[in-house]
Amino acid sequence: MEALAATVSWDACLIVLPLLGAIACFAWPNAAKKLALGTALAVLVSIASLTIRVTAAGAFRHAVGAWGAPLGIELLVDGLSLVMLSATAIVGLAITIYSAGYFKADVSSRFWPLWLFLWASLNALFLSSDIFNLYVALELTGLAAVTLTALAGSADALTAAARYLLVSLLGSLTYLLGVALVYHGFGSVDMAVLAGRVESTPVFWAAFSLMFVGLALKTALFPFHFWLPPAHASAPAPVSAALSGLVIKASFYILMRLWFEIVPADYSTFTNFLGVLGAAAVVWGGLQALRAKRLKLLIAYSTIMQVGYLFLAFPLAVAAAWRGALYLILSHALAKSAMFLAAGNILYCAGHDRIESLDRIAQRLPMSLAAFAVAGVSIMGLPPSGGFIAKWLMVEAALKSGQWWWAVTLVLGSLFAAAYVFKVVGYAFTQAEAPHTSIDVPAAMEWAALALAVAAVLMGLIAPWILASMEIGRAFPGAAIP
Amino acid sequence: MILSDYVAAVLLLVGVFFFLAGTVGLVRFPDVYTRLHALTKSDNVGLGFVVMGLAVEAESWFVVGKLLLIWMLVLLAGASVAHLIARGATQRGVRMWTD
Amino acid sequence: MSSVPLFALVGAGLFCIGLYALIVYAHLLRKILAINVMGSGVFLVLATLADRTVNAAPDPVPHAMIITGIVVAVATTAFALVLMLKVAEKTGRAELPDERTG
Amino acid sequence: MQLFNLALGLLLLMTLGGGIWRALRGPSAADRMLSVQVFGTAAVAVLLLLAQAFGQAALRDVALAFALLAAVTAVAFVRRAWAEEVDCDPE
Amino acid sequence: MDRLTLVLWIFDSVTGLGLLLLAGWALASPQLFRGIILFVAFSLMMSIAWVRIDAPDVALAEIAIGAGLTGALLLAALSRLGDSEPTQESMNRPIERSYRARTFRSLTASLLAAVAVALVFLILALPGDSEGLGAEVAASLDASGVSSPVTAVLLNFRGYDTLLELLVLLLALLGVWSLGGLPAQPVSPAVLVLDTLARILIPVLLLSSAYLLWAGTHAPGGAFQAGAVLGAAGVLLSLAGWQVRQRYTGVTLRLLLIAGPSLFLAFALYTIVAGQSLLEYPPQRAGVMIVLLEVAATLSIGTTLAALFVAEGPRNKEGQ
Repeated sequence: MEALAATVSWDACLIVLPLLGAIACFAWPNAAKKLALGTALAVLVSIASLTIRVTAAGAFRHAVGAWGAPLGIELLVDGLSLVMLSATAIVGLAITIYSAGYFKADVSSRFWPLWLFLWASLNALFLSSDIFNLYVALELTGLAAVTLTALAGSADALTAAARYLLVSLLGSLTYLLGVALVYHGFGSVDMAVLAGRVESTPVFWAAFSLMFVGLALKTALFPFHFWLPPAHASAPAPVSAALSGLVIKASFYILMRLWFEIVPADYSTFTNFLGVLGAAAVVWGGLQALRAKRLKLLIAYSTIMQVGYLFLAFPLAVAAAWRGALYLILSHALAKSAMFLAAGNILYCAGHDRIESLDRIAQRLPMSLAAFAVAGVSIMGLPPSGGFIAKWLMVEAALKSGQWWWAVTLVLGSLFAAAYVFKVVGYAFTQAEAPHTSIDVPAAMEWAALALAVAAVLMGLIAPWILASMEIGRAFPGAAIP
Repeated sequence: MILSDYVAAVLLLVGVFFFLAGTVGLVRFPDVYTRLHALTKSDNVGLGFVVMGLAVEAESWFVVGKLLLIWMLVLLAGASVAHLIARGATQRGVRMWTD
Repeated sequence: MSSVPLFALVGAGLFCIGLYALIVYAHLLRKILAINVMGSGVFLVLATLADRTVNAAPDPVPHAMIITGIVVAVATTAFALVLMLKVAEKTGRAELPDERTG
Repeated sequence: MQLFNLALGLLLLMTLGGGIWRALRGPSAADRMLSVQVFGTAAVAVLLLLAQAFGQAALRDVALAFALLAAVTAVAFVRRAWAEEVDCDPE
Repeated sequence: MDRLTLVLWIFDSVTGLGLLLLAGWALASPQLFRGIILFVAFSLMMSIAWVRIDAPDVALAEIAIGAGLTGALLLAALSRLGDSEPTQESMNRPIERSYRARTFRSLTASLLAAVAVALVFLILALPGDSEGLGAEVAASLDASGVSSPVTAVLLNFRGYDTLLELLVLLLALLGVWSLGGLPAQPVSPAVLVLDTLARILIPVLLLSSAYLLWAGTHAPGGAFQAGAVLGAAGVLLSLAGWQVRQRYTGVTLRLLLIAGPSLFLAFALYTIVAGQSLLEYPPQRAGVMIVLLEVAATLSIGTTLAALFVAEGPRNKEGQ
C-alpha cells in the first residue's frame, strides 16, 4: 500500500478522479450525492499526498503520455500550482458539503456532475504547463461555470448565464489567437520551452496582448467586469462561491504563470497601466458595493474590487508584492466563498436577500451572520486574517519601492470593505418593516460557511508556512525588498 | 496528351458548361419552381459529366467507384430535396410564374 | 503554398468582423454566429501558418488543435442555442438587456 | 491537365457567386435554400477537380462527406426552419 | 508552372474574398434565416479553404461539424425561436439608428479596423520558415501506433487534450439537459420521399462513418469526423420523424454517451495506478488501444451530437 502511495501520481489523480466522479454522477443520478462526497474526499487525499510529496521532494514536471515537451503536454507541480490546488480543494470541499443540503432533489441530480466537472477542470488548469491545453481547460471551466450559473433557472440567471457564456467564449478565442501567434513565432506551446525561446519582439507582445485581453476578460478586470455582477449574483449560492472564489482566479493564474515564465522583461508603462485599471476596479467595485441593494450583488461587486488588488502586483513588481497577491488569492478564495455561502443561508432562510429587509437575521442565523462578519475581517484586511497578511505585503512593497499611491489605493479599498460589511451587519440586527417567515437552514450549510470564514482568518497565523510553500520550485520575479 | 486526356477534357468542359447554365438559370429564372428545375437538372448533369471526365483519368476502379458513389448521393439528395422544396412551396401557396 | 499567408490575413479579417458583430448586434443568435465566425478566423490563422514550413509537409499539430477547437465550438454553440431559447422563453426576447452599460 | 483541372475548378468557384447572389436576393426561403444546394454541388465538383489536380485521394473523402452532409442540412431546412419562416422579404 | 501559380493565386484570392464577404453578409443580414443560410455557405467555403492550406483532416471536420451539424442546429434553433411571438419582432428589427448608437458603432468599427491592420502586419512579420513541430511528430510517428500524423497527435502525443475535449462535448449536453431540455417537436407527418431518403442515406452515413474511422489510422479521418457523420445519421433520423424506443433512451443512451470518455479515463486511471505517466501507451499495443479508444469515442461523439440536436432532455424518470 505504501509502495503504491509512493508511485501513484497524485497530480493526475486530481484531474482524473473528479472526472470519473462526474461521469459516475451522470450515469447514476440517484447516487450522485454520495458519489460526489466520496469524490471530494478522494480529491482531498490526493491533494494532501501531493503536498507531502512536493514539500519533501520539491517541484516536478509530469510528461503526459511520456512524450515530454515540446511534442507532448506537460503538467507542472510547484508551489504556485500547489497553493491554487489546495485553495480549490478546501473551498471545493466546503461547497460540496454545503450543496448536499442546499439543492432540492430535482436540481441536485443536475448539479453534481456539473460541479465535479468544474472542480476537475480547475485542477487541470492549475496543473497544466501547456498554453494550448490551458485553452481547452479554460473552455471546460467556462462551460461548466455557465451551466452551473444557469441552474438557478430564473430569467435573471439565464440572461446572466448567456452573457457570461459569450464573454467566456470571446475570452478564450482571443486567448487562442494569441496562442496561435506564439506557436508560430516560437514553435512550441509548452511554457518551459517557450521560456528559453521567447524574445521581446513585436510578435510576442502582440500575442501576449491578445492572451492578456482574453484572460482579463475572464478575470473581470475593470473595465471588462460588466458580466460578473449579474452572473455571480443570480447563480445558486454555492455556485456563486465557486465562481467568485475560484473560477475568476483561474484565468488570473494563467496570466500570472505567463508573466512569470515567458514574458521576457517587464515594461513599466504597461504595468502602470494595469495598476491604474486595478485601482479603478477598487474604486468602482467599492462604490457599487456600497450602493448595492441586494446582498449577493454587494458581494459580487466586492469581488471586482478584490480583482483590482491583484492587478496592483504588476506595477509593484517586487517579489513581496507577488507573494501578497497570491496570498490575497488564497484568502479571498476562502473569505469570499464563505460570504456567498452565508448569503445563501440568508436567502434560504428569508427567501430574499434585500439588504434593507434583513429582518433580525442575526437572531435567526447567528452562525451565518458570524461567518459573514468573520469573512469580512479578512476582506477588510484586519489582523490576524489572511487578507491582512496579503495587504501588508503589498502595502510594504508599495512603500519600500516608493510607489505610495498604490498603498493609498489598498487602504482606500479596506475602507470601502469596512463600510459595506458594517452596512450589512447593521441591517442584520435591526427589525425590518415587513417581517417575513423563515425556513430552517440545515446545520451543515451554516457550519460550511463558518468553517471557511474561520479558515480565512486563521490563514494569517500560519503565514510563514504558506509563504514558504508558495515558492517551491520557482522564486517570484522581481527583487527582494531591501 | 493522349486520347483519354482529350475525352476527359471534353467531358469536364461539358460538365462545367452545365454548371454555368444551371447558375444562369438560378439567377435569371422568374420563380422558385423554374429555378429548381434549372438547378437540379443542370447541377446533377453537370456533376455527372465532371465525374465521368475524372473517372476516365482515375487511377483505379476504387476511385471510379467512389466518384460514382458521390454522384449517386448528390443525385439522390438533390432529387429528394428538390421534391420536398417544390412540395413545400406549393403547400405554402408560392404561386407559379405565369406570363 | 504561396509565400503570402493569404488565408491567415483572411483569418485576421474574420476575427475582427466577428468581433464587430458580437459587439454591435443585440440578438443572441447573431452573437452566436459571430462567435463562430471569430473561431473560424482564429483557426485559419493557426492552420495557414502551419503551412509555412520549410519542408513540404504541413505541421500536423495545429491541424489537431483546430479539430479540437471545432469540436469545442460545436459543443458550445449547441449549448448556447438552447440557452438562447430558454432566455427567449423566460423574457420573451432573445436579447441581452442594456448591452453597453452594466 | 493539372492546369486545366484547376482552371475549371476556378471557373466553378466563380459560378458559386451566382448561388450567393440568389441566397442574398431571395425572395423566398426556398430560393435561399436552393442556392445552398447549388453551392454544395459545385463545391463537390471543385473538390473532385482539386483531388485530381493534386493527386490527393483524401479530398474525395471530403467530397463524399460534403455530399452526405449537404443533404442533412437541406432536410433540416425543410423539416424545421421552413415552417416558421416568413416567406417574403420586405423588399 | 508560372500559370499554375497564377491560377492558384486567383483561386485562393476568390476563396478568401468570398469568405470575408459571406461572413460579413451573414452577420449583417437583416433576416436571421438568411444569415444562417449565408453562414452555412460560409462554412462550405471554409472547407475549400482548408483544402487549399493542406489540411484535409480539418476540411473533413469542418464539413461534417461546422457546415453540416452547426447548420442543422442553427436552423432547428431558429424554428423553435419562431414559436414565441414577441421574439419574431425583435428578430428582424433593424439595428438602432440613434446618434449615440451610430457613434458607438463607428468607434467600434474603427478600433477593430486598427486591430485588423495590426494583425495583418504581425502575420506578415512572422518568420516564413517556422519549423513547427512537424519534425518531432515525424520522428516519433513510428512509436505512436498509427501512421496518420494528425491522428497520432490527437490520440497519442496530445491525447490528454482530446480527453478534455470529449468531456467538453459531454458537458455541453449535460448543460442542455440541466436547462431542462427543450419541449419535444410536434411529430410532423411522415413524408414518403423523406422516408426513402433516410432509408438510403442512413446506411450510407453509417458506412461512411466506419470508413472514416478506419481511414483515420493512416489518412485524413478519425474519431471526430466519423463521430460527426454518425451524429448526422442521428440528426437525419430525428428529422425524418423516427422515434427512438423509450427503453433505449435511458441507460443505453447514457452508456453510449459516456463510453468514449469513460474508456479514456479508465485508461488514465490504469496508468496512474501502474505508476506510469498519465495516458502512456505501451509501445507495442498503442495501435490496438488507439483503435479501441477511437471506436468508443466515435460512438460517444455521434450520440452526443445527435442528442445535442434533439435537445429534449433525458426522458427517463430520474434525470428530469
